[in-house]
Amino acid sequence: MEEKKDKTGLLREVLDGAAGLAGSYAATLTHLFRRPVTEQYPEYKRPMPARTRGRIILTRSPDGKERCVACYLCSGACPVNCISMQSEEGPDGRRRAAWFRINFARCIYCGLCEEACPTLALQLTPEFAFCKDAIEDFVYEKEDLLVDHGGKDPDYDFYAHAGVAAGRPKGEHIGEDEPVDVKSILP
Amino acid sequence: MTALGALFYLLSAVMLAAAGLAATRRNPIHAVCCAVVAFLASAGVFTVLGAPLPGALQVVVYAGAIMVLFLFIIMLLGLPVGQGSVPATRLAAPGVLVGASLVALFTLLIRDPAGLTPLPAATAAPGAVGAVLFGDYWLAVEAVSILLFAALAAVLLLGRARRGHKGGEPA
Amino acid sequence: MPDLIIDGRPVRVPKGTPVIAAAESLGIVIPRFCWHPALGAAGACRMCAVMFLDGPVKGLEMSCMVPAADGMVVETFHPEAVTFRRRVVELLMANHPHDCPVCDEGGHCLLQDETISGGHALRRFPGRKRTYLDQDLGPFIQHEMNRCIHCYRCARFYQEYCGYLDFGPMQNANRVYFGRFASGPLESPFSGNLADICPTGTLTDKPGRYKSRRWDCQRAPSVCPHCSLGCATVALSRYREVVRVEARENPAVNGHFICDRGRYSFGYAASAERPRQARADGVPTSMSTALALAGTRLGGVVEAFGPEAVAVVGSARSSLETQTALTALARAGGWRGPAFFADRTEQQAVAAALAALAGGRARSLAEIGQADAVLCLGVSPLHDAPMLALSLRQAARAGAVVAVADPRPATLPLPFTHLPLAPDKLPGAAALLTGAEAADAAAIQRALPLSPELWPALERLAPAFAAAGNPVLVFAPALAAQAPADARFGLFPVLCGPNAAGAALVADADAPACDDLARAIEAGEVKGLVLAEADAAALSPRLAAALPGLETLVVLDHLPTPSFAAAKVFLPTQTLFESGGTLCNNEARLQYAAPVAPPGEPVSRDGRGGHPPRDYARKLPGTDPLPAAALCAVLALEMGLDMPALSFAAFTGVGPEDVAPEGTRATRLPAAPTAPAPPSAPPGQGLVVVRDDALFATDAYGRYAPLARAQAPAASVVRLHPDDAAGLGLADGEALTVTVGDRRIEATLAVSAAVARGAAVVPRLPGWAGLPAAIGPETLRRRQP
Amino acid sequence: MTDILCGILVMLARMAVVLAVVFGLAAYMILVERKLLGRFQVRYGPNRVGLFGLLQPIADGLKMLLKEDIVADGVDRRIFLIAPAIVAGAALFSFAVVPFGPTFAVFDRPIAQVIADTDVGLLVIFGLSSLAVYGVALGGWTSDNKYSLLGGIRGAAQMISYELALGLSLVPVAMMARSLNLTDIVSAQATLPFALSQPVAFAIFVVSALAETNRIPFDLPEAENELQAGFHTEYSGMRFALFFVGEYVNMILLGSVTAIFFLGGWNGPLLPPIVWFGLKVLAVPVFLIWTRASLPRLRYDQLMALGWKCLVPLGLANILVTGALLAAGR
Repeated sequence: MEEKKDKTGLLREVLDGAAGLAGSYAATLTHLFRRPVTEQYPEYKRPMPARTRGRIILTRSPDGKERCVACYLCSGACPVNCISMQSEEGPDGRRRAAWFRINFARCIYCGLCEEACPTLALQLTPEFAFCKDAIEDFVYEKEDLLVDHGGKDPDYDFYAHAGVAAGRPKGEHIGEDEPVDVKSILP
Repeated sequence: MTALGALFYLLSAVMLAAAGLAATRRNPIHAVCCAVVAFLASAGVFTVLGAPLPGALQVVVYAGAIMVLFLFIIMLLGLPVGQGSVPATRLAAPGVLVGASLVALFTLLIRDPAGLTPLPAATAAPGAVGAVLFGDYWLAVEAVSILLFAALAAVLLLGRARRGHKGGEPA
Repeated sequence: MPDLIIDGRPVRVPKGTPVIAAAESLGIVIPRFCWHPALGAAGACRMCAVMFLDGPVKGLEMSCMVPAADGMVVETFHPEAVTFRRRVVELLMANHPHDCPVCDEGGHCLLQDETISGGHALRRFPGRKRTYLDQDLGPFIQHEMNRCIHCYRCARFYQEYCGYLDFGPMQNANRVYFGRFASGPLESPFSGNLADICPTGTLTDKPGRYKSRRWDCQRAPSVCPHCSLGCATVALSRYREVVRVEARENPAVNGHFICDRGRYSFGYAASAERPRQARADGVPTSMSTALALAGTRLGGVVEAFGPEAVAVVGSARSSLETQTALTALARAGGWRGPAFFADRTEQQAVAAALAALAGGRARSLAEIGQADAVLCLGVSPLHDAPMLALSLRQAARAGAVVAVADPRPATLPLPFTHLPLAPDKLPGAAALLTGAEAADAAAIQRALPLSPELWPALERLAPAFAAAGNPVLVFAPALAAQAPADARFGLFPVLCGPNAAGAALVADADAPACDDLARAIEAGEVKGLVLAEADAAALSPRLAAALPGLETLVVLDHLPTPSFAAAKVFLPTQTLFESGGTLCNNEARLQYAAPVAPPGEPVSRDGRGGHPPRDYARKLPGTDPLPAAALCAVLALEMGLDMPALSFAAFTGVGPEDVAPEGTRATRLPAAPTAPAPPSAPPGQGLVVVRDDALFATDAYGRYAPLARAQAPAASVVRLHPDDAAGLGLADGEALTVTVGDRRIEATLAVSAAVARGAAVVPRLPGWAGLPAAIGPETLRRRQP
Repeated sequence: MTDILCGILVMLARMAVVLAVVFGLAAYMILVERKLLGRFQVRYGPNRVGLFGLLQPIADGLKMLLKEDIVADGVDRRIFLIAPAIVAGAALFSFAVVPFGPTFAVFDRPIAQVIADTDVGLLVIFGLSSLAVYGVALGGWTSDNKYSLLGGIRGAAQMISYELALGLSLVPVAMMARSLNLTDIVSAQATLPFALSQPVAFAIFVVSALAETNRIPFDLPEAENELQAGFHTEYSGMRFALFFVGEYVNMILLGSVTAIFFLGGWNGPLLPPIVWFGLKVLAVPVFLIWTRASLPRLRYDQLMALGWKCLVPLGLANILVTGALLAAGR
């Protein structure tokens, strides 16, 4: 199959090869004088974007109450089954988590739980470096997850929109009419 | 005994021991290693005797090239490693033959008064050797090199012919 | 038989089938909210719109309202239909609250499914949402009226299908409200089904509120063990606890629904009182130790007194597998038993009732719904077998004549005739109505001389029954002899216990009953007893009293019964939810209940309400119990007995592999034994004791289910006819002291003309089991303040 | 007697100096390589241990010393233990004949800046470099691991092949210097380094020497993405370090030898001879590191083709031309 190369072809090949070699040497040489792109991590911590997917928190609504209603959507969405919980009715009639557990040793920080969360309770924070000596310590309970602020969206209040009477009576949520008087005969 | 003399005997002893081990090891790798040691020791002997050039050549050619090829072939073949040393019975006939010839040789050496006279210091400077090799013996050297080249070509040809015959890739 | 084409696929359906059902028979599920196979069409939700391309109907029509007809060509995914349905969803969502996360229906909500599949994600309607105030509908149903889409399923089920009127629609136009006139518990014993049929979260299951999402539950088909009907259920379990029981469709038995007793009595399996650890002489120990001890003790008895000194007692609540294993164990050891029934009469009665079913005379619940005359003889439908009442309701809706001849007061959600007759009068009444005797006025007066108020009713009923083409006799086993020879009559026995029929099939014809064993214990012939999933106190007070005379009592159970407390060696067993099992219902239908809950202490109790322990290396608590059948096998091994490999196929003719999903009738029924003697009038002046079930907490399992027990009346009630009350000098509502053996029970008296003369109706509770067959004034006394 | 004692002392001192310098250089050559590679790849390289990572070699050495020396099951123990020593030993022995500068006098006593000034220095270096292959081949064979064996076989074949080209590239040097003594070869380049008068030989030498050191682009015996780590897959701790140190000592040796054979040794203007020599010696490893950063690994058949079809014929032709020119010039 090999074609017989004429003299100029061979020469061209040699020159091309030499140019290719020289090109790669030149490329590395120019790199030598460039400023390294490495970030000196522990001394310099890059400010992470707010939407970076790190440690998970449970936030609170503007009135300071727990946002999480333990609806199981995050645990349903979690591809690695690292979220488990038990819902219950709280003293104020709101649905809440009796316990809420995230196993960060299993979590892959995919953010699907955050996307699934209908009350904006569960949020991923930019905090990504939280090492532990024992793997059991990565199991975070509700006490460890709950923070005292609203996270990325501090103004949202699920119970101001929901039609269920927990905290405020029927008809006083955003965009609601007065309750129907079922015994009235007025048209 | 001078220090060089002591070194000579030491190296000779190592050479003999290594050669003996090389002949009796069943594990071919071990045998090759022992042979290499023997070659190195012989190179040392040459150097001690004031002839560094043969010593260096011994290392370059035998220890450095030929035995590496041996090793290479053995590794490539993956020969099974035998146990212990070679049984005496199988080597009896050649052993007896070699022993007898050695005895005959030493007898001749000792019987012959010329064998007992000390040899003059070898002239093994590189330039002198080169002059002798390519001056006095150029014909023999060239003849040998042509012979080796012919052998090489023949081996190549034979190897190719056989592969082609087997229906492998066309030559 | 119309032929039509739906989505390019031809299908032939019975005449009158709506197109939506025809599509479903092809596996094409047309979206729907208001249509339900049991309730029929209402055309309220407009969701099932499909395009009719050809045939007698053309254009966009509701598939539930159009009966299938020849030549129809239907396209369910026609663009116009899809757009229509999408807009319907948007309209339905206009007033729907934004509360899916806190709604228990989320995850199995029809409205949610259709909203998502319709792609409705953004609210375009700018107006305000209509709201309603909710009502407290009692302990079973949570009301959240804002979520309602006005499909009318609840009202149609509650009022039309069940016949109760305290819940229904109110107001008009855009303000229609489904509820009661005032807050209060729902009266219907079938109210739990509202949670099943409501397509949104308006009516949800209150006991299961906020417990779990559907997708997190382990689900398996199960069989209801709370009466002898064997309704099909689905059990849902999560975190090692059954959290909900739902109706499963079984067209031959319960249709689509179950009663509240079957739905809310599951709590016994995860109850805190449930014994989960083996005990030796009352001291908790390991299962292996207890098994070894049981083997040693029973072996000692056998060695000292011979194998005849050991007896086995089973019960009508064990599965066929357990009953078979007990039989195999008794046979292997040469022991007495197993005894499943209180006395020989009862066993013969159940066997006779089953024997009467031979020859294709057995009727299923569904077939009762199609009967044109039903006589309940000695059966109070709502309490003995609640789902029977729903079938009777369907029969009555179709115009059937229903009569209940029973000494207990009866209420049914349908027009019926109650004949309050004492047990000894029942055979006579049955003979009149089933045509065994001529039923003219004279004969009626002769048969029931002391009940003139019943004569007109009987005179009216007798010709109706005589003219009926498809009458059914529902009877208690004690009245098996009254099964008419007339082949028109279908037969439907109602037994006591979920697997009473299985026990009658498994038991030998000459097997000892509990009373026989009690006599043997008293005589010193029996020294060791194996009591498997049976409460001696409830089964036979005489046996319970004889238990201290035993040398060894080995109890296998999962309920904290009095027998558990008396056990020398206790071995915990698994429940039907955990081990699964086959039950044989009253019509000899074998049904398999699959295991659903993993054994072990529920996570909720393990974590004491908070988060469960994080010690992942430990053994799960409460996982000792084994299936009773397995325990029998280990016990046999422990004692070196060679237990025969016995399958219940040997007794029923149906093997485990032959049990179909909708159940399979046993093919080997008992050969007709000597029918039990009909109940006779008590000697002397005593009142006949008639035991009555309540809806909740009188069945063997319900007594130990916290939720069911909470629904039981606070005080026990004794019911008497006004004449009898006057005879005893007692007035309605008086506090009574009832003497049972050497104990005194407090009760209140209820006087009603719906009680038969000469009968005292007492609750069927273990404490009352010791009452004699007839009682007098020395037993019923006014309580001294 | 005093003479002999002095001679021995001087000899020992020279050996000590050479060993210390070579080991120190080898250790820091590792650091230099890592730093340089880092910068070639626009990153920092080691900078955690000490100022600019200057203590990194010490940390590495400590780590290697303290690590467990694992001898896997199924290995030929004696050979397994010796193999790394052969690699490092052969490289170190070569420094015996390497001159670092011209002979100078202390107390009228001529002190050669070489441990053993032999007439056949070129051949000794050549021979010792050919022994290094035993370390690679035996280490690979004895590890009882198919990847190691493949690495060993590749190493043996590659080093035998390129030894020939190496030898052929040195023949013109010896011809032009008319000696095999390294000091003589350096003196012969007093006016013009052989790199300029023998460019073809220089090129062949550089390529084949690169191949002899088993470095990228000729690191087929340890090709990570095919053979894990090739012949030293099974080695750990100090024995692995010996392979490693051997490679870097080899790089320095290669620098020394290149300086002597082709770059004019210590000859140079202005600066003292030893400084010139040091600069030339260090230039070669830096070039090797640069090459490692720049070139991809060859395929095995490309390696063999380059050696046998390109370098060997070129070397033979070069000898012929050189001989002819020398004969003509005589």
